[in-house]
Amino acid sequence: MSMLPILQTQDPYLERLPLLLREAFTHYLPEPWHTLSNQLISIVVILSVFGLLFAILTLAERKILGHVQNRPGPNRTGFFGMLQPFADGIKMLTKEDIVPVAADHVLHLLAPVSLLAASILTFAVIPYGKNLVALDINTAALYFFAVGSATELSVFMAGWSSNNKYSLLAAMRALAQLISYELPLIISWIPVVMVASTLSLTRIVSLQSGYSFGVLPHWYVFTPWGFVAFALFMVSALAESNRSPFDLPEAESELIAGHLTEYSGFKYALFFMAEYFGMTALSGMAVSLFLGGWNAPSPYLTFIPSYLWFAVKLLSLLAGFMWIRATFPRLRIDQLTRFAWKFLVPLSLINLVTTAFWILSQNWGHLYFIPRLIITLILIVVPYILLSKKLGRGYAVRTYSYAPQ
Amino acid sequence: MNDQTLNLCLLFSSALFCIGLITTLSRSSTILILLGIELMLNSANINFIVFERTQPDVSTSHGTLFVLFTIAIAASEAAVGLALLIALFKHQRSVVIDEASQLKG
Amino acid sequence: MNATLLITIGVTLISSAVALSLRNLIHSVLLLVITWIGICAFYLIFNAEFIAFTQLLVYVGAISMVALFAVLLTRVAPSTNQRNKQSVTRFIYALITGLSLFSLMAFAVLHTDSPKEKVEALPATVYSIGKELTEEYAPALMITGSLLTLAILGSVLLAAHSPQSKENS
Amino acid sequence: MTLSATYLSLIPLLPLYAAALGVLLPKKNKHFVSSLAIIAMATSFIISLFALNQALKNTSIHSTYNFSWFNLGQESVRIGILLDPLTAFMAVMVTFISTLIFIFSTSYMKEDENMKQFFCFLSFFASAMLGIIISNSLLLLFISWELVGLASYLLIGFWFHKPEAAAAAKKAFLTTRIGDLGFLLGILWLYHTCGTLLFYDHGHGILEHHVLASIASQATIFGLPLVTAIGLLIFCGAAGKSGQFPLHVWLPDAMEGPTPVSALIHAATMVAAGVFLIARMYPLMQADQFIIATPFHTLTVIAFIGAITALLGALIAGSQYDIKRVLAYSTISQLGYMMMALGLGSWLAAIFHLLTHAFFKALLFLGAGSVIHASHHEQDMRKLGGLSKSMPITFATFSIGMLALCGFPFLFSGFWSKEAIIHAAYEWPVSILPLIISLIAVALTAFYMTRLMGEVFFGTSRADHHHHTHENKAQMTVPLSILALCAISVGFIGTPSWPWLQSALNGTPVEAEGLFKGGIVMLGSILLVAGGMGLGWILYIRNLRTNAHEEDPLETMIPGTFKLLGSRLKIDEFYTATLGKLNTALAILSNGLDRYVWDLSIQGLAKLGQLSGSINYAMDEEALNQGFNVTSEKIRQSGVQYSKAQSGETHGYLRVFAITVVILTLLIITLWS
Repeated sequence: MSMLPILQTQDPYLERLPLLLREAFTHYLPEPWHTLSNQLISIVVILSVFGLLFAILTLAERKILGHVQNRPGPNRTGFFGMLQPFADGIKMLTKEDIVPVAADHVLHLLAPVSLLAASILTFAVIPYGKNLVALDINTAALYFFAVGSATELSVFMAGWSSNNKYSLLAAMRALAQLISYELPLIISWIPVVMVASTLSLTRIVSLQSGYSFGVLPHWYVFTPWGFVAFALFMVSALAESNRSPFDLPEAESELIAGHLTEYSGFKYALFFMAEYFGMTALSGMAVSLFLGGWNAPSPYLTFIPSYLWFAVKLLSLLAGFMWIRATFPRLRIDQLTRFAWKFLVPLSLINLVTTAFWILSQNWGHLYFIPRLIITLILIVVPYILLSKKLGRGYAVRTYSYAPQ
Repeated sequence: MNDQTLNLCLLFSSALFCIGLITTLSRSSTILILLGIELMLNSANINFIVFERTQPDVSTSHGTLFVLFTIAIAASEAAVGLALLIALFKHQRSVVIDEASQLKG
Repeated sequence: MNATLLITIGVTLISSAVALSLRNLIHSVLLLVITWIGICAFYLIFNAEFIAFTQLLVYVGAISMVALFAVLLTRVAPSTNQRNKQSVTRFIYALITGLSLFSLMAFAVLHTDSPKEKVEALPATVYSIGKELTEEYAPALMITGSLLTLAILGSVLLAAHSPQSKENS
Repeated sequence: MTLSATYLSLIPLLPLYAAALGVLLPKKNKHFVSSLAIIAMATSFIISLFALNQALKNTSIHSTYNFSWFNLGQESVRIGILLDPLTAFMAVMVTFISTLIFIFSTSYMKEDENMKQFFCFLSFFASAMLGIIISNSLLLLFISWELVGLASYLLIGFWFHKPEAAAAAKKAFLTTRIGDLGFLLGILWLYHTCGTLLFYDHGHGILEHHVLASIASQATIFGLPLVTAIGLLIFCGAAGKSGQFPLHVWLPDAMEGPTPVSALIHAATMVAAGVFLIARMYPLMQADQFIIATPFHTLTVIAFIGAITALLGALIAGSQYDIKRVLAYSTISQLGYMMMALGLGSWLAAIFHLLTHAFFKALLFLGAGSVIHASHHEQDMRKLGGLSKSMPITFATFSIGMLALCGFPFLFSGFWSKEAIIHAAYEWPVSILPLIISLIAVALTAFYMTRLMGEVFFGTSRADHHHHTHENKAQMTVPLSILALCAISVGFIGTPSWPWLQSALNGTPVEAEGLFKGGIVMLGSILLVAGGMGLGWILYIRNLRTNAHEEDPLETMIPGTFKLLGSRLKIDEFYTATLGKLNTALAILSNGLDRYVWDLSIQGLAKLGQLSGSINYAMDEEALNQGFNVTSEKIRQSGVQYSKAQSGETHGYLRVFAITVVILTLLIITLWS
């Protein structure tokens, strides 16, 4: 946890628990080592928590998919299949790690490592609790997405180093998807920055702490532009982490395993871990940007500690991811890119306009609240309808006819 | 931030600049030449940031702004350069720069 | 502070030198990524965060990707890779000019007396950069924006020129 | 009724409009044109009467109306019209006589096919003549002067199909042109000296005292005062137009034109224009009188020339056989009289004689016209004769005219005007010669007129094919009788006892002496007239000529001089001999000059051009091009060398670039520190 000048004593005990624990460990060490130990403790905690979360997620995913498809999912290993992740882990470790002879060994190894490194680095800036943030820098959001964009390199390395046409082509397609969705991803959270006029996440979360009319929390998602930005962010986050409708790169029905064909054993597991880490990092970002981070939904529930609220929101989002994976069919590469460039990018740009209008018309006074609302709604709905109509034009529904006419 | 570090940084940026220059001058593949140019641009940016730190009043962050604009322009330059490269490749089937000499006198 | 500075400088210099001397293009581009990261670290040392992460985003995320794609799209049979005599002489010439330039700059740097009052300037916060960009340098921002869009459109046009016209030409 | 300037300008303009309209209309409605011309002339006559009435109200003032004709930058050329007694009288005389002659010529020219054109020319001439009379500026006067010359050319050469008529018209035009040249020089000199050509311009006019005083003092070359020189030049014009001694040769030949033309132009108006001009410019002519140190005064020159012409005209008239030639020479001698009167100092007598002469000379010419018309265009006296019985009215009017011309005492106008001139000659201090010449001329005039009467009207008709001549219709006889009436009555307005005309013209009343003021001189002239008539009667009427080929009695008496006079003193031959030769010599000279001097020099220049061209070509071809080729070749070589630098190898470029940067910075550092 970052060095906090003073502990807010008036916070409830549970709220201050993690910091107290940390203090317990570090106050033995001499002064200069104090910050270093704090940093090390926060790193260890983050890695262990999210490592565990990865394991649970793999299980939860398979269980949810199963139940959605009216089947129980893994329940043999342990109580209700609880030990399944460990079983998978052991399987991955014991599997032989095959590396193609003509492959570029250095890059072949480096690809999963750099991917994992990049996705772990993104956890540094997400505020888990009131004072629980590993790195509180005032360009946190920019850092998050700068590091996030490094993942593409590793995908390319994976595709290239396996010296296999399929994997190279799959890597190119995966890159196309990643790059196409990186644009709407970044543009979609710019409205938050416009409103909060700061890049540091802790500041943004603290801005969302108030409650209007006692009931409605000041989360950005409840503002018209915020909701649109949240939706866009989630969709592009889905694509960015190769999940659900956009999981073309490592889909079974596609080019074998996409750019991961030549990977097996532990490197393959690393790729999956990196993917889940990316997913959790992005949803953590979504939570802190739009769902008010560690803020409680209503004033009466503030006694529950902030990091719990963060955990609840995070898990609900992850459940949403899995739910979407279970329900939506896969998109073709051209539909995917067209959807990004012709739908998401324009909508996010227009959302910038709506937020600008929202900010400028802020002090119109109560009398004008309704026309202000109406205008923003128009600015949102009209382009949505036009673009969606335009998106579908010229493409007939695809009909498959197996039997010869 | 004393004299010694300042000189060190300046030496660092000039070294980086010369490496970029040497690559552009020696490598035959156009991509590396372009990357060499990117390197030279970056060395210039380093200088900007270093000098901005030593500047007494920081009310106007001209250094940072300048670097921002240089990065933007370097990015667009790289994009156009590589596009040209691809177009050239379509035409002459090779990336080696010496072959693109139809215009010589 | 000095140690980290020295390390970053060392890493960047070595990585760039090695990157630009490799024969295999992909390796050199990826090694160059390390140089960019080194430079980003250099900026962080001078706590210019915004610049560091922009640099990271632009160079590592975008430019190296474009370079890699360029390498992919212009792959040629590896026959002409051997180091012929002509490129060696060229390298020597390049080395000479580069070193003479470096010695000139080093001479200049070492012999100029740096400005007297070297107060540790406060880093420019994101807010001040944003304010300045949108107020004083708004036109410059607009121009760079349009420049970037134009550059992208241009490069797309250039690169996406349909190959079949080449066949029949 | 004050006559405004527009009405005054209408007098010349009406006949001009009639002429213009006439020209536009087709040939067939010639009667309409002729009546139009007559009406126009009549209205002009009435307006002139009004003008006379107004002028006589206050005879001393010259009411002028000046306007600027056109302006050249700041300068503006001003012309104007003038109304004073002189203008009024002349206008009345000209319009009255023109109207009568128009009426006369309607019948005279009836069978001529382009009669319409004839009337257009006539009215054009009348308007030009009136233009001279009313003009207040020498410029406007000169313009109308030239138009009058043109009209006389057109009218003399009216029957252009007759070669003699065409030659006569050319001759008339050229000789008057010579006079006009002098006139133009005079005008230009005058304009140069006093800056304006207006006669009366509120004190600034050339005829006003202030300007004349300034001119008079200036002297010119040969010691001749400026005013005399200008006066003489202007007199040249007058001499040319009025047929004075050196330039009179054209007047007898002008008789080739139809008789009404001769009557109007060569009797009354045009020839009188010269006299009118001198009368109009009289103050200028007199200006040099008070200068002593001059070889001669303008007026003395005019007087002597007038006298010579009078004598000359009278002598030659006696020896002519053609009626119109006789009358022409008589006109020359009468004009000589008028010029002499002007020269003698009394321009009033000259104008008086001009007016009276206009009437009876027009009468005589019209009489001759009706005689010729009746005898089918026969003009030779020897073939006429015995017309007094067949043409009683013409005979009566003609005899009145003859008596008026000879100056039959007391009853006829010719006597009074001639008396006034002789009286002036008598009083002339300079010399006695004009008096003697005028008296001799009086006798001679009486003699040739009676000769004419005898030959034409008395005796028996000597026509070739014998046919019966009868009197003409009223259109011709009525004008004759009116003119005869005037020939008698006009004289009375200027008699010494009642000098109404003189005082009107002079502005200040002239005191009246008794009828016999002249005394001895008048008696002498009466005797001379009687002698002349008696001699004429003896030679021509007593023993009448019986056949056409009979020799003239005078010829028998003095054959040599008679033949000399018959051939017009050989002045024409003299002219052709001297001037003609001079002209041909000049032509030959200029032709030679043109062919051999100018032509050769231009050809020389052309050759020079050719030569330089060839030199240029040679120099250019050998020297320049070769040199140029060599240099351009060298440039091309260096170009090739330089292009090698563009080796297409980018590294090379960058290397050069980097090295130059290094060198430059080194330079800056070394130079700077």
